[in-house]
Amino acid sequence: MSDTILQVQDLRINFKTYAGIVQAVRGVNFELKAGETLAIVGESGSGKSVTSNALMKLIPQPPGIYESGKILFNGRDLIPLSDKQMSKVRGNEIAMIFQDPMTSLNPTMRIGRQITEVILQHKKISRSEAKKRAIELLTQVGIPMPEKRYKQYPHEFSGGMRQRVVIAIALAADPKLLIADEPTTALDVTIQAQILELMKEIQKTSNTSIIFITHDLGVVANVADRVAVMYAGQIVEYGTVNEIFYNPKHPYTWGLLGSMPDIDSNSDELLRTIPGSPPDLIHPPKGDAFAARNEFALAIDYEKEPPMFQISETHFAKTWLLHPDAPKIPIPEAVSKRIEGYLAKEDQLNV
Amino acid sequence: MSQQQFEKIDKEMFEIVGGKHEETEKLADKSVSFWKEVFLRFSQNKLAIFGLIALVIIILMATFVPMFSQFSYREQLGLYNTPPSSTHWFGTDDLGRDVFVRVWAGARISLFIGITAAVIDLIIGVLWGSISGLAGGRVDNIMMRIADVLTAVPYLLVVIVLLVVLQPGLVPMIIALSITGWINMARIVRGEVLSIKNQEYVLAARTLGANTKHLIIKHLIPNALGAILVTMTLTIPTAIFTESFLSYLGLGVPAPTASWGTMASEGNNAITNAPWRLFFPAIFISLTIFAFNAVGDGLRDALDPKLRK
Amino acid sequence: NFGGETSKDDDKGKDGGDKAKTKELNLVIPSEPPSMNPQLVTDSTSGALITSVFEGLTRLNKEAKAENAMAEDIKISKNKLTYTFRLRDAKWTNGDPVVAGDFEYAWKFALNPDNASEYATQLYYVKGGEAYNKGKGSADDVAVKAVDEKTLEVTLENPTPYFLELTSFYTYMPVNQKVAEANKDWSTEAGKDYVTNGPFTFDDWKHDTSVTLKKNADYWDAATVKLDQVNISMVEKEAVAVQKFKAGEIDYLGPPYQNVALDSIDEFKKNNTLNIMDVSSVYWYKLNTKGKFTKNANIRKALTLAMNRQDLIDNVTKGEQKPALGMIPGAIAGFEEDRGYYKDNDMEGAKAALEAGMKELGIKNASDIKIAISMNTSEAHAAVAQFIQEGWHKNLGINVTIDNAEWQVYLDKLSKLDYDVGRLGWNADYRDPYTFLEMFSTADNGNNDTGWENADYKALMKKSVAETDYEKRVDILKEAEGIAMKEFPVAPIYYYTNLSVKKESVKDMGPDPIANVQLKWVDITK
Amino acid sequence: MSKKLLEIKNLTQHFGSSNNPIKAVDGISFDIYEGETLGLVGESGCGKSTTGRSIIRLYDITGGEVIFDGKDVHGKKSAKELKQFNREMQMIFQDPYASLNPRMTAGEIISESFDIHGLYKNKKERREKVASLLEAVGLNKEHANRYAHEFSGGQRQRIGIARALSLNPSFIIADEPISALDVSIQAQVVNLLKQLQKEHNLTYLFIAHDLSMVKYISDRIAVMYSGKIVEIGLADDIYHSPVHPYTKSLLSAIPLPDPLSESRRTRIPYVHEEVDESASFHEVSDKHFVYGTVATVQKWKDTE
Amino acid sequence: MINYIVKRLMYIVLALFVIITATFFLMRMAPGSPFASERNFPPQIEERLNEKYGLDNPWYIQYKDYLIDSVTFDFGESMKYKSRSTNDMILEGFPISLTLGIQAMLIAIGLGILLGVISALYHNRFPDYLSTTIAVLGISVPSFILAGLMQYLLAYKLGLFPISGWKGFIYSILPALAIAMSHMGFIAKLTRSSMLEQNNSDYVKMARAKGIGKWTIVFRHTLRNALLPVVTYLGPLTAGVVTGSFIVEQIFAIPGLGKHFVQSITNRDYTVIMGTTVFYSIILLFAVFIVDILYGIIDPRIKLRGAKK
Ligand SMILES: Nc1ncnc2c1ncn2[C@@H]1O[C@H](COP(=O)(O)OP(=O)(O)OP(=O)(O)O)[C@@H](O)[C@H]1O
Ligand SMILES: Nc1ncnc2c1ncn2[C@@H]1O[C@H](COP(=O)(O)OP(=O)(O)OP(=O)(O)O)[C@@H](O)[C@H]1O
Ligand SMILES: [Mg+2]
Ligand SMILES: [Mg+2]
Repeated sequence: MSDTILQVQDLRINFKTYAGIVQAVRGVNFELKAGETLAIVGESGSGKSVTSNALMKLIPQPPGIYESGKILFNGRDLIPLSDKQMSKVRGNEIAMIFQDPMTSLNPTMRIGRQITEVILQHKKISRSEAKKRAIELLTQVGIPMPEKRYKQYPHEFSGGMRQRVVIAIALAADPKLLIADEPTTALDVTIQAQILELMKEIQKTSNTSIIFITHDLGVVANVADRVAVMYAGQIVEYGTVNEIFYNPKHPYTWGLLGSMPDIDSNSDELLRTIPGSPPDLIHPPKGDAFAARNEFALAIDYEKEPPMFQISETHFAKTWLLHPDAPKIPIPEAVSKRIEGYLAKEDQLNV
Repeated sequence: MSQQQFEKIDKEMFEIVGGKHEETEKLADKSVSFWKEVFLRFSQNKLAIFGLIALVIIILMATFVPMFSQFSYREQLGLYNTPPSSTHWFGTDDLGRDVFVRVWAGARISLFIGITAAVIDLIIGVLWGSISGLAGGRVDNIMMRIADVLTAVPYLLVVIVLLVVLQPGLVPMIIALSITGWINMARIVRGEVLSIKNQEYVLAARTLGANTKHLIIKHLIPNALGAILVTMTLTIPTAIFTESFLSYLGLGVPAPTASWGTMASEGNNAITNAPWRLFFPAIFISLTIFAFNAVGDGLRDALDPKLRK
Repeated sequence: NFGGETSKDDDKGKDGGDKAKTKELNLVIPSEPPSMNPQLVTDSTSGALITSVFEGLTRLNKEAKAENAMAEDIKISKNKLTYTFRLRDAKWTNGDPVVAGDFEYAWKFALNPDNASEYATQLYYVKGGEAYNKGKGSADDVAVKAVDEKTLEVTLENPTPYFLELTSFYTYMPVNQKVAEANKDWSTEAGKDYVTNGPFTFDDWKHDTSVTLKKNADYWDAATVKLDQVNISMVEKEAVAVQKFKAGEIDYLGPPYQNVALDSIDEFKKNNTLNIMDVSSVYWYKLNTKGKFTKNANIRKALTLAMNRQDLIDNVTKGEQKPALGMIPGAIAGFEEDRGYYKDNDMEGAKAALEAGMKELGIKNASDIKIAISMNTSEAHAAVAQFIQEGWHKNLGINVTIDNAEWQVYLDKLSKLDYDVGRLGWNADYRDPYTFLEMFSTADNGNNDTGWENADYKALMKKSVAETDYEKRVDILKEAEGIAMKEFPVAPIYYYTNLSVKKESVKDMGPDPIANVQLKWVDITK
Repeated sequence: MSKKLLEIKNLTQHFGSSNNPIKAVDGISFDIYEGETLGLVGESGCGKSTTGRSIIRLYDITGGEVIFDGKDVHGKKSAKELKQFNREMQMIFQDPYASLNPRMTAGEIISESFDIHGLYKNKKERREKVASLLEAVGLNKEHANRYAHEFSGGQRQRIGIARALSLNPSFIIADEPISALDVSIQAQVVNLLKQLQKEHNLTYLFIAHDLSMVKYISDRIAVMYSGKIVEIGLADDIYHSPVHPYTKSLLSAIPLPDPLSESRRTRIPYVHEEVDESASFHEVSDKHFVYGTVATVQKWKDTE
Repeated sequence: MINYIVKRLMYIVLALFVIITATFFLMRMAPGSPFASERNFPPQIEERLNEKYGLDNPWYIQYKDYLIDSVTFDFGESMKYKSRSTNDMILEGFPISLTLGIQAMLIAIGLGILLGVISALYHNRFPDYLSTTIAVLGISVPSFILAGLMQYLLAYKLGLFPISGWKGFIYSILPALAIAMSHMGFIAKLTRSSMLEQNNSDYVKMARAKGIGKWTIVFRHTLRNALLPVVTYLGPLTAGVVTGSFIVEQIFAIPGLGKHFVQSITNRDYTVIMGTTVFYSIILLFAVFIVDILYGIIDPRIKLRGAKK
């Protein structure tokens, strides 16, 4: 659990559109160690999917442009690789689970074939062996009667089963890195839980690293070792899962944690929201992109982009509030109360 | 925290001023509207622009050449089958008429026929296809079988009977072209509609109480426009060639009026002794159709919402 | 499925090896022969084939004169009504002798109304023929009788000077009674039941594809027949036939073996290979004497005069046709000289006639006159029509439109007098001027189509039938022609020519004076 | 208790051939009272959307009855009655991207119903109405001229809501209106729905996966499994004293934004037990019904 | 499924009935008779002819006869080609047209799809422009011009192919090309359009993420899905092509079925008109039917939709 498998350095990705250049990812840095799970959360449109697609070099060019940055996978930079070279990496070393199981599977190809396809592509084994492996995978992801299911088409599967097939495909070639882009959004919680358990188990057995993108903070809490919070194309807070959930520093993270209802929330109160809408990435605002929606915005937020402040060895946040000269703002009550609640429950259990 | 180096920043800068979130809801100054984007996309497609320019030139030539030329399209000059020269740019034909003028006089007929037929086919075909696709079930089955029947009944026979009823000319020609021309369009539109009609925005409109007409006009047609355009650009050549066939049968514009289709089919027999009589009408037919296609493709791409962003 | 066996001799490369000994002729015809039954044939393509494989009592020689063929000897009665033919010893291809009964059977077959032969009229000259065919008489009353195996006796309705020529015509050819009665579909396929008695056998018939004729070794005059085999394929497009000719795939091009395409005439003229021959056919515009404007004889005259026929021929039809200044072609004996009814391209005369006509009709402005030229759909006719249209429009100032229709529709229009000016061609069935004039004798003659009738004309036509002396008949008919050419029910345009090209090596294939091409005479030299 | 607005009796919706049907909805019955929110949760593919769509007549139902405001929804109707019905009942769709026609502006989308129902023919009046609807959902009137693709997901969903509101309905079916949105936007949308409910006394059928959201917004909750409603009751009852094992399994799987407790979570797996013909609803406590046979319900209650 | 097939067969029978009826009445309305000629023969003979072919009966008897003929597939003898049976004419011509048609379809589909795929893969880049140009040329040069040109240049001038006839494979190349080109163009355009749509779909992205090469994705994944609209178009097209092209068969003197469709009408050869029309209709109706079934095979989801209701 120590060697770094992935290093992303100053990744910038733009899209050329008729309205102008969309700066979808604006200087993203992070690292991932073997066997570790990084969760990326953030506003929709904040560049989560673009970042993850970029790791696989799946950004369509045009209109996408790899403006700058490095993606070091096992020390090798992926950006200059050709499509041919990349196809040896894709599916084999880095695999991806897409958001929408309904459309990610080819509707006119049998499930089995869609799985064996990736095995045959990367492993030198016979068809029958590939089939054996595929059925094994189907069993592994918990699909009953895999022999029968092997011959069926995607539309004969329920959403949850389809999502599991997509996961089976991603796992088929034993990748070192698994990127999961909102893999459970369309699923109900029981199936979601099954899938999360499955992913964790696989991670344990084959020491796979996972990048997990989701909106659901509950899921993040469940799977992540580390969390990156993205806003407007940048990582605004980065830390271990406990640091982010129990000691959040960025006002956007506060907003996120605050807007979730709780099983115990009072139905008569309105939920807390982050007011306003995300910035236009064609003309990103000067200074802190979040400033306009931040009730604690400082004057400097409108002038100058904040640097990444380091809070602990593993915890970073990109907000001027962490500047020594800035006023000390406590975590807003709604969030802190909830954290206290959790921690209190924890203490009780520990006693 | 201490290991980080900060440049000097004014203390005042660290005053809390709060958010200005109302402003984020405001419009970005330059919001690109759908149609503007379509236009931008279209104008960046070189082929499409080329097509548009070619079409404009052809239409201008068709309008003005016959008006200002020193020859008329029917005048027999006594120079039979002479090759292109400085006085007769495209040569003369078997009756000693100037091919250049005839090509542009023919352009009028052919363009008119092509475009009118395309528009009529468009209207019938799109309506037929979308009603059939939208209604589904038995209505669909019956409407499509009607299309099959019209394809199967011998067209030539229909035209012959039409000739009995109608005097030759442009109008009967258009009628004849419209009898079967739309079927292809209807089939293709139906296919599109079948997939569009289950889109959520169509369902949404239905929950609002939208009737068939509303659905077709507001939702189905705009979203099937790409396929419609492609098919329409293919209707035009079909119409131009069917025109020559119908004229040959006596339903079209009577001689000596020229059209590209009739000139080309007559020229086809003179391929050895007067190739220019085939070459010029044929090249302009191809060019026009190419131009229509380029424009159609350009529009198709520009209108495709999936290709956008 | 590629129709023919590939192993079979190709059309090309007939110069090679053993082919040099067998003489093969390659030809094309424009379409599938609609019928190969001599009594049912109506078209010239089938007719040409029939004439090659069958033989009648007589056969036309190279000068188109009837010569004895199946008949060895012919006796004609004094009153020129009874013909007695003695048959020579000839065999059918199945070995049966050709007997007089075969003729009687064939002729009566044609006349039998049940068989609905469209050319049965050709046999109306035989006494009782018309009555039987029209259902008013019986077969036994038809005056054709096989007196014995070798003697055929025929009695005619009227003395018919050209009867012997008629007996060479395909409707008069015999068929093998035994075979035909045994298999009524004997003529639908080549093969064992297609029994012939002519210079060639009908060896192979691939429908819509080709026909092969082989020399008939048992033919009585086999010594004269030089060709061993004739391969005839069906090519509908004239332009394609020309290409095949130029590529050497076929040896002869010209009716009835396809036409020399208009657009290639210049080229063949230039290299002097085009054979041009006058034939007894005329291309004319019928004028509807009941039409809104064309009912006026002066208008009709104006239209007839205001045509530049020579220009038309030189530049549009190109086949060195002769401007028609009368109704009867120069190829008919006695009509070689111009009769002087009007001049070609006589604009002065035309304008004067137009003036007169307008006065009679009470029309002020020439442009008020609207005339439609009707024709059946064809590029060649359209070219002629456009030429004349422009001429009338330019010189007479009248409004002329062209109205083309499909053949069937067009014929319908003509017979319903639903037209102003309509084109038609007419060729002689037999070499006699009567054939060009007869149709105008009454308005309801099925071939008249103009509504024109003239008592004097009618009387002259009657008179001519009774006259047996050719010279005298010519005079009578000229007089009749003169009457018609004052009132112009038709505007003659040109007399056809027969255009053909052939390979150097092909001999004696030139059409005879009535434009028949008989394969019997043809030879190939190396 | 307020009056029943919607009564669903033994609603059945089958797809596919009649001899081997897909039983998307397999005989469900429930009522919705005026002014309340009924949450509908369940496994994906269990027939939630189908239920919603059958209620609003997007499908011709296979069997059963849907009675809205005392009238049979699926009965024969004149065009006028139909329109009246459409004005009363509306739907918000799951996918904010797919449910807006990409070739229409927000204004056109919202005013589409006016064209259909011939309302607000006056241009100015119409513009004002559109503006007020936009404002009601937290957008402003400048947005009317933008095309769908120019909005963010949350904004799009708000347009969908404005469209549903444009006819002043009394009942709205919200089919997973928030699934595709991020947390803060989810909150915006849910707040908006609550607020509108208060202002207009709306009744909702709220379909969702996210149980904390459902709990938050609903008065009562129905749990669906494989085409059947297996448990229905007041939100608190369902959450705090679930009876049906599927409900229990569902509740045990809700992830919390609390890493420490998540690391200890134990999920109760659900094994489907076939119930026989005698299965029916049993009231286990006030307004709390569970579907099963007498024996099974008793067994479930005992294991509680 | 069986239910569906039975239902469709009933519609086919119904459609056939309508086609026969319409053709019958059109035939009767068209002026001219099968026996018309320049030279009139006595009315008695015409009566006889009419009697022989049953044309003297009142229209309803004739109509009934045609219906019976069609049911029993016995159309009787041609009125123009004496004593040849209509069935024989069809049976002799059809295998030839079929051979040629299949060849042409193979070329059209193969090349068309290839061009379409290239266009879509290199969208708005040079290969796209090139294949679009080829496709549009195919569409805009009608088969009669193309056939004439190829015959003149490739066969006559260069001697690479025989000029005309039907004696072996080599004879079929040029005509097959001439028939194929315009269909190829249309198929290419349809393929391009639907491939573009597929290329933006998620499963293509997924396939790329699996590390599968561009072309493999095309042939294994996208093509099949993109072919649906093409298949719609292919149904009626195949029916048309395998029953022969009049113009191309005429130019290359091929004894196919195509000319009977036209000549029977110009000759008013009633029996052949009816025979060919019924024959073509059956092929067309079944082709459309097969396409609908194929749809379900190509796209397994469609069974659900087709069976609905
Ligand atoms: N092909 C493209 N062309 C232009 N802009 C694009 C393209 N793809 C993404 N973008 C823009 O990049 C930005 C980031 O998008 P991205 O899909 O990464 O968001 P996300 O964080 O994944 O959001 P969500 O949670 O909604 O999936 C968005 O503003 C989007 O509009
Ligand atoms: N039009 C249709 N034709 C055939 N089957 C259908 C159709 N619509 C839905 N189904 C089937 O009916 C079942 C219920 O579908 P439904 O969409 O109602 O589920 P859901 O509960 O809304 O699921 P999700 O939470 O994934 O949206 C599914 O098995 C689905 O495959
Ligand atoms: Mg995303
Ligand atoms: Mg749903």
